[in-house]
Amino acid sequence: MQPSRDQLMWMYRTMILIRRYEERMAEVYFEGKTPRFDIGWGPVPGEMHLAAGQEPVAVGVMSHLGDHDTVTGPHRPHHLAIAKGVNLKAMTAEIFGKKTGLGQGKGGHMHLFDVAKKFSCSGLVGAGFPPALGAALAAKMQGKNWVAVAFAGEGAANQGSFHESLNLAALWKLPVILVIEDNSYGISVPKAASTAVPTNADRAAAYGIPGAFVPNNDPVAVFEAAGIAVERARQGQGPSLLEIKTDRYFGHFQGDPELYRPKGEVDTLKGHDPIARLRTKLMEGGVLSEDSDAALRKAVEAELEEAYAFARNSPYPEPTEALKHVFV
Amino acid sequence: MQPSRDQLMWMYRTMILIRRYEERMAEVYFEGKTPRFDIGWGPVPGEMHLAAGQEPVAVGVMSHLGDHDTVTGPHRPHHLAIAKGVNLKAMTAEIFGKKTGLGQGKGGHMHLFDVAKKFSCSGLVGAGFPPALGAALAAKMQGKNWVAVAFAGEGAANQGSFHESLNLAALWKLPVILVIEDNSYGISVPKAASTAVPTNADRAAAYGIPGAFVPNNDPVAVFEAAGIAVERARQGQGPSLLEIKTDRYFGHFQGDPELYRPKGEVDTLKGHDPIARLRTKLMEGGVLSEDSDAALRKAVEAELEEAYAFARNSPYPEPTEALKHVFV
Amino acid sequence: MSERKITMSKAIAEAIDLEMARDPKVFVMGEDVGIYGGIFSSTTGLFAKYGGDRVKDTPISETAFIGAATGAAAEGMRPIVELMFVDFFGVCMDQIYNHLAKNTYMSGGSVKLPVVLMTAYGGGYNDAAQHSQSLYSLFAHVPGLKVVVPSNAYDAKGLMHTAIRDDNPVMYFFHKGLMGLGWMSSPATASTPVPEGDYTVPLGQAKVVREGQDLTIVTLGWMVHRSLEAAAELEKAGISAEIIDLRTLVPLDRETVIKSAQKTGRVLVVDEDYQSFGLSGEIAATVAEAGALKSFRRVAVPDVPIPYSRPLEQYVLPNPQTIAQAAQGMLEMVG
Amino acid sequence: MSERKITMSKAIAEAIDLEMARDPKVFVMGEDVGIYGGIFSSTTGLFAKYGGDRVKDTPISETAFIGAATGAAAEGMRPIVELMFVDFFGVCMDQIYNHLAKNTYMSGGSVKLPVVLMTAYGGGYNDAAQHSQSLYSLFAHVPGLKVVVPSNAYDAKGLMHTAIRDDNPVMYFFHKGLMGLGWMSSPATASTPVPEGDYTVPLGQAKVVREGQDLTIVTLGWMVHRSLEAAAELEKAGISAEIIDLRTLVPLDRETVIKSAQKTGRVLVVDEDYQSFGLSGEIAATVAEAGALKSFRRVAVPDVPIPYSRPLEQYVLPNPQTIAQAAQGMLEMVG
Ligand SMILES: Cc1ncc(C[n+]2csc(CCOP(=O)(O)OP(=O)(O)O)c2C)c(N)n1
Ligand SMILES: Cc1ncc(C[n+]2csc(CCOP(=O)(O)OP(=O)(O)O)c2C)c(N)n1
Ligand SMILES: [Mg+2]
Ligand SMILES: [Mg+2]
Repeated sequence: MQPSRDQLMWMYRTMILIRRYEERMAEVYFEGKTPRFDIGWGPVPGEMHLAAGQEPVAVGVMSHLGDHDTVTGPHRPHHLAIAKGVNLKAMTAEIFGKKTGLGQGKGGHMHLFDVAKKFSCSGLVGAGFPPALGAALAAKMQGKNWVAVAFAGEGAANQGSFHESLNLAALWKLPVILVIEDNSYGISVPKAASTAVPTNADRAAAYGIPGAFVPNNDPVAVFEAAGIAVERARQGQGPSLLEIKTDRYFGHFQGDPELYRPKGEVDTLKGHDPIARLRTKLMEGGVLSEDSDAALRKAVEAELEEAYAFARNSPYPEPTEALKHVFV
Repeated sequence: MQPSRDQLMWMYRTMILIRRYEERMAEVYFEGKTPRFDIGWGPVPGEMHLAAGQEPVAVGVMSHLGDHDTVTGPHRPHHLAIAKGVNLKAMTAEIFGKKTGLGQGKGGHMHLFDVAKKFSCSGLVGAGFPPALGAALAAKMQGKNWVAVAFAGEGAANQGSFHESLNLAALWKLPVILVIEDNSYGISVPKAASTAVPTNADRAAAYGIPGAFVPNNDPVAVFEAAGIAVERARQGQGPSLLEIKTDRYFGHFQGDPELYRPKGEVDTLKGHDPIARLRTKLMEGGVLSEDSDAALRKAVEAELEEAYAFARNSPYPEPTEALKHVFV
Repeated sequence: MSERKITMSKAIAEAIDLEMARDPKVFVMGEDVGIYGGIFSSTTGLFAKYGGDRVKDTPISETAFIGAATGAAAEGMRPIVELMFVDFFGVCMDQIYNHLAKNTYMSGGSVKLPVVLMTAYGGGYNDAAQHSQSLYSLFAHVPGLKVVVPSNAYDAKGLMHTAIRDDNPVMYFFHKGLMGLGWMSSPATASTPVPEGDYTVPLGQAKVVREGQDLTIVTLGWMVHRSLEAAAELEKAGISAEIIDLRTLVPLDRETVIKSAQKTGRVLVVDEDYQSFGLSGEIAATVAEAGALKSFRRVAVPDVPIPYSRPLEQYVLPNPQTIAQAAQGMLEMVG
Repeated sequence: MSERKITMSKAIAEAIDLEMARDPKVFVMGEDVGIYGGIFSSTTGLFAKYGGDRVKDTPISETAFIGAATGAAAEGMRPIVELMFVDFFGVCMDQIYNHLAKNTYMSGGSVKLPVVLMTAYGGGYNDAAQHSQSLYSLFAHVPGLKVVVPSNAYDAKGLMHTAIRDDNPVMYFFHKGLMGLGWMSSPATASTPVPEGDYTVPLGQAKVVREGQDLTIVTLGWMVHRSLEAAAELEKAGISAEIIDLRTLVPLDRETVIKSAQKTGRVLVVDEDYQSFGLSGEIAATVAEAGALKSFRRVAVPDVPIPYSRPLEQYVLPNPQTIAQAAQGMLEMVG
């Protein structure tokens, strides 16, 4: 399955939107935290896990999903939320802790819930697999051909929930796909020090389901692999497991000293920037021109500007609202 | 690796000891529970999970282990404890809740701890894997060539701990062996309704370690497969995973109505009784005669008699002893 | 109220049955809930009636299937999921308390999770340290879960109806020894007349199951019955005990407790859970904050794991004698 | 006491270092405890000194590596294992509370498990509902674990020495905001003079960190510092607050609490954990059982998950103002 021209352009634009969103967030995050960095200060406090470099995973998979399909994400969720179509203003406002945010400021960056877009995420590693199974089960019980996709890092594949979920999904032939984003690290721990096999795709054999490894951080390759898995799931043939090699350009979280990372590694990674590579390809294919690229980037900046301005200008919740919403 | 004559005789005798232990326990368990069955009544109250039929797993593996090697068992532990050489009197006294028991009556049948024999077990499904890793790690750190073996049912292989433990064991090349006893059921749920692949041995591929499936509930076949795994572990080559097809002659626990079990299934299984099969083999090989068999069985009965009498005649702990041993 | 008397297990299964019949979104998942009918008969008959699609046996993968309940509920289903023994919560607590319990809050109320997580608790039949715990106060401590602990068949059915219809996660604890199983002793008072149709018992309303003047016994579950026995003994000694069956811990009916404490001046908590950092403390704090705590005692498991051996287990579980003794001790105290 | 002032994180790492140097059986396992030195710097420098064999980075498999600690301890090792945030306990609680906590008891005392399970707790820096919890009372509720919660560098080091040398499992909680990290605010009073050599602080001895006459504030961890601030404010209003730093929850130094309550007649618990069914209740019950509870209040997280947004989080966490207000309220009360 090859992406159409529209799909390619959507992937390209969305990757730029994600990248710029994250770069901007990195800047905003340090506001109020200079000269001394304090994690609790500034307009965006708390932990911040950015996904710049991991855009191909988000767009390659999300190309195949609609609003009815469910996505669960991990602690590093922005790229997935954006590609899933989560309301950018409400999402940004949530990250700013504002009343207008997706969770009225209660959730924050690791806890983005968009019911309309069927997106959610969690700060607990490996926790998104089981709920995705539940969404898939609900679809199946309701006779819908909706699918669910759970994303997680390669570190999460060593959490017990990964195994339990794959077994249950395979057993019940649930329309669910587990996507592992291998960005080489779980915080400071390299994959070789956490994972007994080279690729988690090999683990699909333990459940009798298809497993595919997508090297090279390439959105088109992800698109192809995900297309097969999503199609299978929609047709009632059960789950698949994908592992996608991708790259983390920032630290684990903002403020990470990254002492564990070989010097120059990030520069090398940026030499394979998937956005630049797709840009070249689109240019060569005549799908994109310098002008249309500039226009697109300008539109992206405007969209970002709007989202960040909305977040910044929105009011904080009243303190006593902390007492609401424990129950509906 | 073939068992020696002595090893064969040890396996044969130990299987008989286990079988008779369980049969006797089944009788004792119903004492005080007739005419009306009440789980809380009689000299042995609480849940009772018997392992008759599963003797080959215990003796085939334990043939290769010494006192320095660690074994962790599940809620169905008697066969393993007996084959590991756990003090039969103290074990039986524990099951009777007596002061002379392994745990002074505090543990009970699912919680047998024999420090001298490095045996322990737990009532939580899948819980024995991680501690076995710890024992293996301790051996490795102390420069010993001791190994650890964790036993669990096929139902336990779908618990997250199974996956986490195999990955960690493989990663750290720990001298540990995970042995899955496939007795076809997890309580009422048949393996096909719980496990997405035919055999858990296939799951070894997910960790890059050897996996072996031993069909046919045969102690010699278990001996051979376990020998290879134990040898590997002792030589520092890391963990293995074994799955052994075995049979559960009793219900999941005593009192199980077994409505889920096809009529006549147990009779069929008993047609392949591993003890009878080994007996024939030993007779044919001239290792065993009717007379020596009778003598052996008599000795076994005497040993059992002693253990059960010891348990029965031992005093209960004083009630206030309940307050002791929360901490050492 | 109908005169048909049934066991608590039958009452629970009946409520589930009625709810499954009225709402196709209700379904059941758990270990051995299918043909077996639930190890403690909480789902007896449902598999035969609704089949494996709506009464689903699961692998021993609590994290996966309880987490799946959360996910299915977020999509509009109303799962009832069984954790066989509450003692096993440790293998799946993250899905329960960081997700099922918190997603509603973290989403600013936009995510609704109508999940009933039912589970067996309690001891008294020598099942030892990993199969005899109560632990309800631990779930009551963590915000986001309603916690229900019925003491009899009538309440059990009505509370189950309410739990299933609630749009929030409800932990539903049943004591094994109250279920009226053929193979485990149950107090006679646990089986009660139960209407055949549906009815609800509200969450957050404690019940004064015995009126009295001299002291207030605050309790729940199995301990209601043991407290009633103790009260009968105390009566003979001229002591009049009021007994409050809390029925739910979240919401907690503090008002009923405080009112009774104000009346009697003495509060005795009888709890099958570990004593420290749990229910008994919460009752003390509640009454003290209201300025109504004059005299306070508790009878609970004395901060030890539940031992296996009969004399040991009997010693650590509250029983009519230890309850009555504690009550008498309070009456003898000056002040 | 030496005049060298160090942070709490340095104090913890130093205690571990000294114990590793004196006993080859001591080793460390956890996520990012190696080169990274622990996300909250609890193991800084140890990897460089002792290497990967004794300072082991683990996969994100808490059940496996915490369970492995139990297994290694049973074989004579003395593991120190880090659960990065206590909020994550739900993925591995079974290994902690059904095994590490119970095996000694179930074995009649024959199995010794010298494990230190250290973990970060607490909020105040907007890390939201799954990374800001306290939860220590939940571990104190379950028998078989000692529970340590230091409030400053001196205690942290001495308690760590004691914990490592204890033959029982010890849960060692450190508040992130007390560690003196370069990237998170810490109260100045958390860093203290600390001797360079080893010394022990006993488990089960609370410390009266401020003497007073009018009320007793019972607290621990970060809240000790906020209570001290409140006490300084109260002083200005002519109110003299005694402050007790519990230091350990198991064993709990009930005597010191009761003695102070008898003296002041008023008990205020300041707790960063959820309010209901936790520490504050246990203190009420303890003092009430001793007949010394005349007036009781608590300032704790009001039974909601920890919200992310700053004004919301600030609202639910006890702070010097809310503490002082609660104290003042008690003083104004009649009786
Ligand atoms: C159960 C659990 N354990 C530990 C953590 C702490 N933690 C947060 S992110 C992370 C690393 C995750 O690595 P990976 O899954 O590869 O995702 P990445 O950060 O690389 O996107 C860890 C250990 C957690 N949040 N949850
Ligand atoms: C974590 C956990 N979940 C559920 C149970 C209840 N339970 C006890 S034994 C059992 C079945 C175990 O099946 P298997 O592992 O195949 O062992 P077998 O009983 O067949 O020996 C179950 C579900 C438990 N003890 N622990
Ligand atoms: Mg990663
Ligand atoms: Mg089985």
